[in-house]
Amino acid sequence: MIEPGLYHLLFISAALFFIGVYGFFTRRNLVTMLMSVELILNSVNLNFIAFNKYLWPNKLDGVFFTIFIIAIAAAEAAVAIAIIINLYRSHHSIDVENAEEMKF
Amino acid sequence: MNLLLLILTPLLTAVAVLLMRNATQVRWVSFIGAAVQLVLAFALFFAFRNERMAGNTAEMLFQIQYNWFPAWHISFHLGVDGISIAMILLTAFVVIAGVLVSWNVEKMTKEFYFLLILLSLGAYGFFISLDLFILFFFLEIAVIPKYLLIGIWGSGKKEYSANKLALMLMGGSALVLVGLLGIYFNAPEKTFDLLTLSKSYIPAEVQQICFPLLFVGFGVFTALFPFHTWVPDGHSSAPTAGSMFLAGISMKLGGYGCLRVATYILHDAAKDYSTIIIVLSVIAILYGAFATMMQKDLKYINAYSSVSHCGFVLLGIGMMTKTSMTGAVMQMVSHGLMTALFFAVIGMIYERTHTRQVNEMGGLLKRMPFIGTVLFIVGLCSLGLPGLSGFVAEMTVFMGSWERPDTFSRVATILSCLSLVVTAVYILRAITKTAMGPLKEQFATLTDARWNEKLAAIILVVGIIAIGTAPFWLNDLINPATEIIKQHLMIPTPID
Amino acid sequence: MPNATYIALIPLLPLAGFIMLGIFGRKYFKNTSGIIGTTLLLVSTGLALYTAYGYFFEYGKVDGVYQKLVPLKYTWLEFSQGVSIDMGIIIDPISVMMLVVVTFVSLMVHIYSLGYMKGEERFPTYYAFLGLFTFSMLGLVVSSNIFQIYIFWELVGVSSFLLIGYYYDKPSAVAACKKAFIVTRFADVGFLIGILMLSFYSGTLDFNTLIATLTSPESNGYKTAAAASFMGVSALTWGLVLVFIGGAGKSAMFPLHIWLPDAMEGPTPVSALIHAATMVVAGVFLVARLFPVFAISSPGALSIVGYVGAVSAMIAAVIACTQTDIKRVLAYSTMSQIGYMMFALGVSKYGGEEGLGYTASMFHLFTHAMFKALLFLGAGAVIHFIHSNEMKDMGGLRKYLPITHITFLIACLAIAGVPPFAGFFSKEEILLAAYQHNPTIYWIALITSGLTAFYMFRLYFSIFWNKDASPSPQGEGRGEVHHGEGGFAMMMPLVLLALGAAAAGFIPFGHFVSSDGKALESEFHLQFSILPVALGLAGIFTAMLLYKKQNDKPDKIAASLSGLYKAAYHKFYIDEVYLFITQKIIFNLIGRPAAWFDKNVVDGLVNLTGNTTLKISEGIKRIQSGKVQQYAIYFLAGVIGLALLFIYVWK
Amino acid sequence: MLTIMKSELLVTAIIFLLLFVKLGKGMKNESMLLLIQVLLLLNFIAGFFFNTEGILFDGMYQSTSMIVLQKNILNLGVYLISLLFSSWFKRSEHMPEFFMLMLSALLGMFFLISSGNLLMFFLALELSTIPVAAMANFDLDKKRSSEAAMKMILTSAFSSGILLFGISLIYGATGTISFSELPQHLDGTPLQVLAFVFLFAAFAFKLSIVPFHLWTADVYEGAPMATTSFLSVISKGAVAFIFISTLYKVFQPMQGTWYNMVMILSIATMIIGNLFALRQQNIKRFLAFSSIAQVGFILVGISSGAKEGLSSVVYFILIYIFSNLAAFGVATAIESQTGKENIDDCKGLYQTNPFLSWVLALALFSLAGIPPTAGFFGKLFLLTAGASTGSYFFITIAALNMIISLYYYLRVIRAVFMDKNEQPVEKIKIDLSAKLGLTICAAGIVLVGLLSWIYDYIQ
Repeated sequence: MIEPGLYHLLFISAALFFIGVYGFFTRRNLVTMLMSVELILNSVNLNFIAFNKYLWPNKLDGVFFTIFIIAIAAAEAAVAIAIIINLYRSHHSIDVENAEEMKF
Repeated sequence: MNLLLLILTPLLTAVAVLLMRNATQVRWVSFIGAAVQLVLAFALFFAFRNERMAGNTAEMLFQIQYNWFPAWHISFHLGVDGISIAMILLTAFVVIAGVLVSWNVEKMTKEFYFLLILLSLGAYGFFISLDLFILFFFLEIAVIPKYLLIGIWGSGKKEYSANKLALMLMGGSALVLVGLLGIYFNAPEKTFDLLTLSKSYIPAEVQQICFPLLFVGFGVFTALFPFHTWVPDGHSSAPTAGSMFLAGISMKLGGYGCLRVATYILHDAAKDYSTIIIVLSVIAILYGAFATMMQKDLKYINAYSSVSHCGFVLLGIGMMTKTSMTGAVMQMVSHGLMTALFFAVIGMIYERTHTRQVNEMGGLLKRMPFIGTVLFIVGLCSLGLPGLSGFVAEMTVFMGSWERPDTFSRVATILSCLSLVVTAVYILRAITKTAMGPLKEQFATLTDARWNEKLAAIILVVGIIAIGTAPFWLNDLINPATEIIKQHLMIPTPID
Repeated sequence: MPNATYIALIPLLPLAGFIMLGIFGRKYFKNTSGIIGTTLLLVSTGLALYTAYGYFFEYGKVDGVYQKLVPLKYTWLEFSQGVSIDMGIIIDPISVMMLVVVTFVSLMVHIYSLGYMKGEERFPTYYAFLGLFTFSMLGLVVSSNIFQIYIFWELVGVSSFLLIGYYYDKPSAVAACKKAFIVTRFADVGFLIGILMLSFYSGTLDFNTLIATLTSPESNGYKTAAAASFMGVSALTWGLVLVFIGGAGKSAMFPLHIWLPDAMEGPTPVSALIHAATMVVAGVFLVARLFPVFAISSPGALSIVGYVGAVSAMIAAVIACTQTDIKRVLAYSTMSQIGYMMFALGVSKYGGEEGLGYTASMFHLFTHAMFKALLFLGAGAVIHFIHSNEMKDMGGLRKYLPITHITFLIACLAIAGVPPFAGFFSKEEILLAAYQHNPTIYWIALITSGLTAFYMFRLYFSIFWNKDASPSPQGEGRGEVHHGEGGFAMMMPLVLLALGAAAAGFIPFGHFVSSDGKALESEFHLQFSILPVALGLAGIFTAMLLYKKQNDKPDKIAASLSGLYKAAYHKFYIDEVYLFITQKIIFNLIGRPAAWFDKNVVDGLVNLTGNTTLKISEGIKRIQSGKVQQYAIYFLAGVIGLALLFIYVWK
Repeated sequence: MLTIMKSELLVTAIIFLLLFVKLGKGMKNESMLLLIQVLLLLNFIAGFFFNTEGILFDGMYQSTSMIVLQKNILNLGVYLISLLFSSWFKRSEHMPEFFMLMLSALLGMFFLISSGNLLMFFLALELSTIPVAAMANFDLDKKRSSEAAMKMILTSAFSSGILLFGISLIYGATGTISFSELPQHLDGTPLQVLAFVFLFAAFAFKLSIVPFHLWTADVYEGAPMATTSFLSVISKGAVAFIFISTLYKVFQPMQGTWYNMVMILSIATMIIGNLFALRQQNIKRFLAFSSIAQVGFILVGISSGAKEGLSSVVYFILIYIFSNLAAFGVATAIESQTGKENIDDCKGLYQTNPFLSWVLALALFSLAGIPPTAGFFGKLFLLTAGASTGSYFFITIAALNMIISLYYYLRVIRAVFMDKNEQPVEKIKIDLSAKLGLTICAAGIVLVGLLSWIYDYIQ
């Protein structure tokens, strides 16, 4: 059982980031896409924590940043959900491919 | 004499035009405005002569300078020398004639005159500005009015022509802009001031880049081959006054720019490029002439002949001897008056016969002796008849070009001399088919020119004859200025 | 020293007439314009004669040599130091002589036209144009500056254009005036380039200086000019030849003569003035003006002048024998006579006895002006009477037109070179000069003179004798339409000119006009002039046999040498050649392609740019797919692309 | 402290005032709108007084005279919006909320401009983005509106994800997030470049620089006109300002890198924006692409990397606010009267509405950079600033792009002035405030250029 180092964490966060990106690209359900974005944000959080712990342990910038990100993410999600609900009202579906009226 | 007057008069006229109630007021206001311009131009001319008589040898007279955007070293710097005066006189003549000719424009009269006046404003500003930035400013001011004039009051495929004109001219000015920036940043001191730049050293490689940009940029305005293609379409679909302004004033902006900006400031590069310029202009001269020979539409004939005639301007500049450059300026003035008059006459004819096809006309001299006579005069002027302005200008260009002793320029000169014959061919064809021959019965009831048309024609004819019979005053006006440019160029003086 | 002002008035009065009648004529001087023009010209004729008298007998001669005086000269347009167009007056034998000729003939024509052109709708315009022409011609002859002469050269060209096209609603007239202008214009370009070359080498445009520079072998302009050679010929010769091309164009020398016959579309008095007496000899005058340069510095160019003249004289004479339009016959005879003058100059040398040709040429110019103008005016009277130019419509008119008949006869005798009429003396001198210097040309000239006599009398007989004068194509009643010969106004000039044609020969011309200004004794060799006179008479008798009585001999002969006859009748197909060159070659091979190129290539490129831009913009619109996920993909792609670019490629 | 944060405090005050008024009910839209307009006007005027420079919260917040000026320019823009779209505001029943959202977004931008620290920057950026997404959805009953909002929120969430990832990397590489300390630690290692690219992408997204621009057109088209104009003018301006200060100050050490990046993207942006604009029929979409092209020009100015670059960009933004708002104002006038928002619907507009037509013409000429309108000067100074680095190829491309843009601007001019139309738009009644707004814009378009002291003031 080895002690997890910076690189393990960075690897995980990178993985999370790309999973999130992948989800955002492929999912057709708006809420799922939103969740994928959350994944991305979380990978960022992981980054901050890791950097803070392993590289710059004497300053707490990273930790604070993380806290703010979580808060903002919540706000963003709230507005996004509202918009999605409204979209559901008008389009009767939350499938991203039904909302491609405007193009070119 | 305060040069601001030259800018303020059109400006106030334009404003006044906008305030007028009905068309008649508009016409009269703009006529008065144009008349004032003419008076001012002459006042300026005489003031200038007196200054020179009094021995004032300063390069530019009546200079005024205000700070404008000091951060960019831009200053509102005005001043005139002989060349500018010549062009200003030309503008004044064409403007008043244009105003008179378009007397019976009924559609959106107010806007029409507003745009005309705006155009003249641009021209005046361009000719008197000694700061490259404001020069460029006025150059571009003059573009959009043309677009609207053609697009709204034009005929034929007007949208297409208007677009083509606006875009090509804009393209030209875009090149000019880049060239100007190049000069601005590479001059020893950052400045747009023409006089300073002309005296300061600009690195050779910069000149090599900037000169073509500037020359082609301005060349587009003055129908430099192969960038002339807006000319035929633009002129042919413009309203009469529009074509007059286009060919009479706007094309001269280019020539003036080529001489005053490109050749004057970047004189080292100018010498290196003179061969190319000469080749292009000779092509323009002959090719334009031959292309004209094939045209059936009077406006196209005059437009293509403009390409040929403006070729002489560029040839004169390209030859870069004092005489040839003087000739170039003279040709600008002469061609301006002449082609404006030609378009005016064509407009009068078209308004009566409702056709511009030479083959459909004939014998018009019988029904409209005045218009017919003017048509003869302008035609003969165009084919370079002594006693009319065209001859003087072209001969000066030839003499100047011949001063260059090398075989190449000799051949170029001879080739361009040949265009005189071709010109005679197409001009006579046009005139004889239109005015002479048996009168077609459908024209049996046509009427001669009205007072405004007569006045317009007479004003321009007077100008043409004044230059043609007494060229020395124009020559004395222009020579000192070209002399200075020549000294900048320092081309080996001809052996004589 | 002469008084410049009244010499200047000689050309300026007609100009005043032109301006006045041109602007106000059709309004105020509808009928009086003729009188005005004539009076003005009368004054300047008087002044011209006065000048001539003054020059020849008072101040002109300084110790035995006639001077080149320049009483008036001001700078009109200065190109560069020393090179400037001056408007000036030069007074020397030839210019004075020309002043007299031009004003006199022009006056005759003015008077004649009072009768001939009466009742024309554009009567004032006609006189205005006459004034313009007279002004330009006078300005031309007194030019002190080679560019000034070019200016007036163009002006006479245009006034002839206007006068030929006087009947502007007649398509043939329109075509003719166009042709005349363009052909001469073409020649003028040669002239212009010649001027450019000469002025470049001599460093001046002023005649006196120019001649001085180019004739003094040690002057540096001369050296460079002689040294600089192109295609093995010295630049000076090129310059002179080019100038001569200009002259040839105006003087209708072969092969630039094609415009002259057509020019007969103009009113007959105009043909008399412009296309017989004055303008067409401008070319001769030009060569005479530059004669020292030709003779001293470039004999080659001068011999070209000689041969061109001789050939033209010959060809014109042959063609003239076959034409049936009387004015055309006269036109070709004009061409032939000018040919004489040209080759007279061509065979001449500069100075002394050698310069006989020069004197002869000028002399012939003088006499020719008289009798040729007379011929034309006579022909005018005939046409005026019979309303046709065709010989076949005429005949036996001597009963109806007695005065015309006599004067015409005198003129014919003069041109045929029958002593003691004017033509005889001048032609003798020419032949003598040719005989002395150039046998080939002499023989050509001799044959030509025979032909001349023949075709002139062919003309004379078929107009006034031939078939008896009873009903003519115009049918009866023409007598009532025109009371005889058209009144005093038309007869008076005929008589005056006839006197000139008869008597002018007795003027001791060599005393006044010679190549170097010194008096030249033209002695008279009887034995020499036997042959030409005999030939002349022979020609006359042949003509009499063939044409005095109506018969079919002429057709027989024509048939017998049909090939030559046809060729000559069709003017040796020169017009057709020109037509081919202009129409087929210039228009189809240069004009059309140029127009096409402009329309499709140059313009095409511009449009192409526009359309391509639009096409591209249409093509790439799919990028904006409206799929939010694709947007994100582009986003990430952009990020990664930039990252790679700037981390690995563009450090 | 108070005067340093004056602008923020004022805006906050207005927001709360609106909140209370809204809760207080019983106020009609018209009077409410009037109140708002007055408040905003006061806010704008106040912007000229009591300006103090300073730094707060240990460098998280900074204020300089230039920053104050920038904020005030944005104030002006918001005030104009409140004038121009009055007819639409009066109709919508949630008008106060709209203003609250808009003002909070504005507040966010203020903090954005004066942020001195990546954390502050991030917060401000989100604050300036999220409300706009809500604003985009304000035509609740329109399908397009919600689609636009959806696209906006999702893409911006994604981009903020990327941004944050970049920030985290920077933090990892340098250990600091404060603008003042970063330059010392930056030395262009690959990791930093990567981080910078992420950051840059976020900016590019907000400025809608190719290839991060794709959301722009759809959102502009779908969102209500007021939102669109706010997006295209105000938020662009704000981001451009902070973008410049970040590049010039923070990433100073990496200038070589970002100069090339800016150049490439600027060329791409101009070309793509123009090419797309050529084809558009819908005015909003058309203006969207044209504004993308404009951003390309702004980048030219930015690329100079010197003081001129900054001032010319600020100057251009000012002009751009006038021109673009004027265009949107005319468009909304037509749209609110006739419900048409296509270029072809404007055919023959001049016959019936000369005033609107002239304003539109002025606006478009200014956007195309035709003298004597201010746009000419703006564009010219941008180009001049760009040329100071001496890459003429770049400048030539920019100059040639002006031609393409001229082509499509002229398309509208042509429709308005030249094309015949049997039933042109009938005479449009414009209420007073809109007229006032349009007049202000027109005056601005004409005068800002000719009066050179304005530019000097910015400097």
